[in-house]
Amino acid sequence: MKLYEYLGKKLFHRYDIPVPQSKMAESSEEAAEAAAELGDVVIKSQVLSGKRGKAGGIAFASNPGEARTEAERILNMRLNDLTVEKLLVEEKLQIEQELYLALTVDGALRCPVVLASLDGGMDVEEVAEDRMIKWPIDVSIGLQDYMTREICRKMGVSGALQKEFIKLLPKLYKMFRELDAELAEINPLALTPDGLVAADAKVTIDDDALYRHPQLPRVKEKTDLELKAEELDIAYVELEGDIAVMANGAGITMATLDMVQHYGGAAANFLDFGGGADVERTAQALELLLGTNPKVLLINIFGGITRCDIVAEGFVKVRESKGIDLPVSFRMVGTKEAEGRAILEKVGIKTFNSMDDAVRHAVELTGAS
Amino acid sequence: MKLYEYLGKKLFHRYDIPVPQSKMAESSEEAAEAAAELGDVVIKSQVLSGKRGKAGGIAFASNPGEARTEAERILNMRLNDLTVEKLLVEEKLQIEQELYLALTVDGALRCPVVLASLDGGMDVEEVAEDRMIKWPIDVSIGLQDYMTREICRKMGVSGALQKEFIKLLPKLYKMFRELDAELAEINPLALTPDGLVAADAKVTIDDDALYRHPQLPRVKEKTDLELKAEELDIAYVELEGDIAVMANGAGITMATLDMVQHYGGAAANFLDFGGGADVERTAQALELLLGTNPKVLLINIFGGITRCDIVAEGFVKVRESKGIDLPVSFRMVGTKEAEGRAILEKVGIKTFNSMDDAVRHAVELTGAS
Amino acid sequence: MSIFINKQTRVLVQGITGKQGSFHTAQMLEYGTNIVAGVSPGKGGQSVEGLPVYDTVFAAMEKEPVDASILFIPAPFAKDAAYEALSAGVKIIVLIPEHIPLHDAMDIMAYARKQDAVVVGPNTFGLVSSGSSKIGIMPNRYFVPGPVGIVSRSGTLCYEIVGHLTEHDIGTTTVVGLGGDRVVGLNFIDVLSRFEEDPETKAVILVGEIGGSSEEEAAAYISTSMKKPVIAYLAGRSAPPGKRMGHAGAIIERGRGTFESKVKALNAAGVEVAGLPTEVPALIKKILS
Amino acid sequence: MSIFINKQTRVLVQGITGKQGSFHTAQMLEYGTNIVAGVSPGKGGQSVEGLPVYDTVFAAMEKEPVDASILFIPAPFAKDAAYEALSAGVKIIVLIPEHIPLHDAMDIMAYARKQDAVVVGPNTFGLVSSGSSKIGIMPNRYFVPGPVGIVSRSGTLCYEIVGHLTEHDIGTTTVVGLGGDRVVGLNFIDVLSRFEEDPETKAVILVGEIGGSSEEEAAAYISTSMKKPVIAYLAGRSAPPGKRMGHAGAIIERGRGTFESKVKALNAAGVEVAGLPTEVPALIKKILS
Repeated sequence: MKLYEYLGKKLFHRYDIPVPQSKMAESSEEAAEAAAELGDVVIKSQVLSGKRGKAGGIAFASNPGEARTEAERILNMRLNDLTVEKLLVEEKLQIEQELYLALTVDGALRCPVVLASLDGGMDVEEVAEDRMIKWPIDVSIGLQDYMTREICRKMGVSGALQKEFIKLLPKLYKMFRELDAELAEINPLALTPDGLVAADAKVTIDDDALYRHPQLPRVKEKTDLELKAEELDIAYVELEGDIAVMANGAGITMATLDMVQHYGGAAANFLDFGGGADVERTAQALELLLGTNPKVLLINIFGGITRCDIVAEGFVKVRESKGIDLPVSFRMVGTKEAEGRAILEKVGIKTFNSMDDAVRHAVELTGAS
Repeated sequence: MKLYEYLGKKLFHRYDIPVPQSKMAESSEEAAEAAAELGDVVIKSQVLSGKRGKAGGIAFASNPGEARTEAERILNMRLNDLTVEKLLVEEKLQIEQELYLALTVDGALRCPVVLASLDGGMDVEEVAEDRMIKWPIDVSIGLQDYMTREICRKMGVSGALQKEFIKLLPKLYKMFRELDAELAEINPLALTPDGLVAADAKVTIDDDALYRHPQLPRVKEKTDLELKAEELDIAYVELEGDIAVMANGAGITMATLDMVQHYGGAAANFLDFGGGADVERTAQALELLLGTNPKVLLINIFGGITRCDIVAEGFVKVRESKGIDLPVSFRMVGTKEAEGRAILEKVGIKTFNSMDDAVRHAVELTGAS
Repeated sequence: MSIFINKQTRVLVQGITGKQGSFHTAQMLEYGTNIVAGVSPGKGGQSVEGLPVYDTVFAAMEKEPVDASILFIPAPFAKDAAYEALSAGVKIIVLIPEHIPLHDAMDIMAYARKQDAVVVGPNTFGLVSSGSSKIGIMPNRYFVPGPVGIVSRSGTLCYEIVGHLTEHDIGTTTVVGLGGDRVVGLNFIDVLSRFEEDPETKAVILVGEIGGSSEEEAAAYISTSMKKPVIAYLAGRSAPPGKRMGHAGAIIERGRGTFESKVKALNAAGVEVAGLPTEVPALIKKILS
Repeated sequence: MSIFINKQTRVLVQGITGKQGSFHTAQMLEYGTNIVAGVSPGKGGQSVEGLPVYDTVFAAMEKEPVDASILFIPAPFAKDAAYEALSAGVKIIVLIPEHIPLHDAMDIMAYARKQDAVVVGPNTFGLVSSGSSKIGIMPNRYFVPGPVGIVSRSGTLCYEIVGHLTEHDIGTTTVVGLGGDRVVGLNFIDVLSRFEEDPETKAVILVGEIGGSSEEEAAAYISTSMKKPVIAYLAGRSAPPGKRMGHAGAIIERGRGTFESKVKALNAAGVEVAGLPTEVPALIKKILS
């Protein structure tokens, strides 16, 4: 779960990481009031998309009038298909230098890593490799001061700025661990006359750990279908094509999409309804698919834990209750294959043995319709 | 630093470990008031000595009048040379079973250990070895539920009581680690109709870590000289004899005391003023010694980091400023030995080469005086 | 022959009394796995499929020392159960559950390294040494003995490929599912290096997907340290950037972990990449002949 | 020959610019210790006794890889410095400081075990392989080569005994100070087992004291696993129960760790216990002849 900048900064503040003075505004009037209180301000659209600056979603104002004008301009503007509804109005920092600091998870090393650079403000991938210091953390001892000293040495930082890092980094690590963050990024980390201040906040919380953080806000910036899928714990991604795909397993679903493309078709979605689905879950997954108004359904089942008969039953149930008459290409092998086929044949649906054949048939069906 | 029961229970409460309802009383009137509020109570003298019950320092009362009488009896009584100044007046628990639970440090294993037993109320050493479960904790992962389940299995505890332990033990471990405890003991741990309750609290905080716990109270139950020694960071223990001993190093000081005894003398104290003492520290250690009004001084210096000349200088300084005319037996070898001897010879004090000779001389001096 | 596990490997099932646990215990026994006991806190003394059930792993180990444990434990309790097995001295831990919190996975891996144990998963189908021992949830009938080692990031896709091999009468030595999560215990290299040393394994199939850099790292390892032939299949060629395709790692972020970079790295290491799962048997036959 | 360290052992001094650090660096160099560098955060680029000073252990290790590090670091910062050395790959850590918090010591020991490193101390005089390498703070002149290994819980008392040996022209192989704290990295057995394997060590002196049970454990080890002769001296015969005699462990609590129980255990293991430090040389001579 990605958090809005202002929510990330609230968490920073809770962990005693310096952030600018700020006010939230949902109207130009509130923005003007905030500016009256804070003086020179920066007005930042609160959407989860990056590159807000380039898209015009960030503005400066040196008096309430300017703040009102800019807020009016930004509120309700569209940024990457998202509508701006909230503004963060912040004191303008006196920035001497922009740095980069983040904690994230390194899958290859299987542990947290600190990322730190003197080249802040840029996207992490744009920073030259030798200018981005990476330091893995052994979770059995956690973040220790010697690590910060070492990171600073590699950055070429010493003296007062090193002391600032030694104060800051343990707090960021504590937050990262305690809140089950996947990412806690400060970019830019502003060096001001008062020390280091988090000028931005990109915090992502591990969805799988949200259950143990009831106090955290829940942020939703997804389509209705994606939200519905999340509720059902179904891996679902909307795509642009017209063949609705469902399969059991992330890898095989991807492979199915690849094959659709290979045979000249276009998938409407990625939908992995996982292993061991029951009738109910199968039906829910299917209903989700129908929401995209596809031309053709492509179902690819390789039964392991998943039982073919149960998937077939779920399919028939939805088909009858919803009166679906979409063309379907159904591949079904594995556990309880014969039983599943029998159920489908009863309603006049033939199944394929091979994934290849099923995908080719689905692509043909789009041409026919 | 040992904490009074009531302070230990305050910490338990802070870590959400159930403790009985209670009030502190420093007069019989306050005890009566507390009883009026709490009903059936137990009145417990707050001294650091164990075995308060056997010594009459604990009483039950079922009404304010009884509470007043018992409080009057207990207040100002002497328990193991300590005067009772404070009472803890607690609700009387409905105890179904008395258990034992503690966290301490196992020096041989170099890690924390849980001690748990169904035989509560007894001193830990009196519990049969196979009835006292010991479980070491790897600090790199901390206390995990599986450990508690395993401890419970070994005790023969399951069901609801196991659940109680799974709730309680992580809290005790958290406190033990966060507060740098050497010991956090609950004995008895009372099983009541409401679950487990800490009926007593024995908490010792590591003196070397007190600096990072400014919020903890400072408990002092020591003689003036011991307090003074603690301030000076000198290892000092009062004994019963008449030969004041100082040496540099705990082992050699012990060995000196052993030798005093071996030759028929009796040491007035243990005083290790450590390695690398300067003139000031030497003088402070000496002044401490003089406080016990000994008959003879025995000083045993084996100079390694410690410089003989500096010890000699410190000695001469105190001798002159305080006008000491006690007989002295001085052994001095090692770093700057010649210089040290010269300084002492100037004031008419001869030194010994061997510890044996010096100790024998000191014992002879006590006979002579 | 096989890697990691064989007919003698003594196996424990944690969470054996649950629906999944008992079902797959039966499946594994049917396959021939040497399961010796199960654990379910509070269920000690019961029996499942004729196997004794204990309250704790330590209790089980006192009676039935094991080499490996497979966990059918709900995600929130998986870390504790994994710690328990590691602490009790189990050297191979197979973590079936999905949705284990990322930080829990990191904790488990750190402790496993300390205990010098191998963790398979989480979010894996497990591993199987064909014809002798299956510690996982894959369908029994596809896993027949043969000369091919397989290591895969995904489950059903791996079955799909094994299914094609079976159709062509090509069997497997050991098949290892790394798991679909961002932090898993084994990477491709850990498994490839075992296959390299296994005399029965004549060729290896690597089943990868977009996201992360483990295929690229595997390619570097293959080119410097492997003599045995390797072929690959990669899922996610058609995936758009920025969209997570089910698996936590299967996402092209900031231009990293693309299909093209993986194919390029593997090709440079002499690894042919099959365009479709159906092409895999032909590639393997070419290599083995 | 010697145990743990020798002439080749490359040594780092952490806290080299401090008063104690620089003084003992000079002393160790004089003794012949192969010190290659020092570390003092913020003092990188300086030099002490002709040795380069680095800001961090990693910086030092890049230029001057070391086998051992000795720490002259104030107690509150000792854990961080020890972690740093362990994390950078140093395999022998000598922790001179006293007053290191007990929980910090436990943390250090857990991490050292993970990193497979030896920790000497805390609150130790260090260790010396006589005539070749001294990593510690003991006075140089008493430590001359010879056939006796010594392991001690206390410092000055150990010097006292070494002093008596020197008077009698008996030298030492290696002398190890375990440290006076409740949690220390080495116990008697760790050191005795090394002496048992060291061909140059002909006899061993164990210098113990009241409190704890490590002398009793050592006695059990000696009786079952040591062929070499061992004698002992124990401090604290006259100490009253319940009073901590300076060292954190040196206390008779609840009747445990008494002088008598230790002497009994050692005697049962065939270890003679000297009544006075002055008796040690005669006992050793008897054994060696």
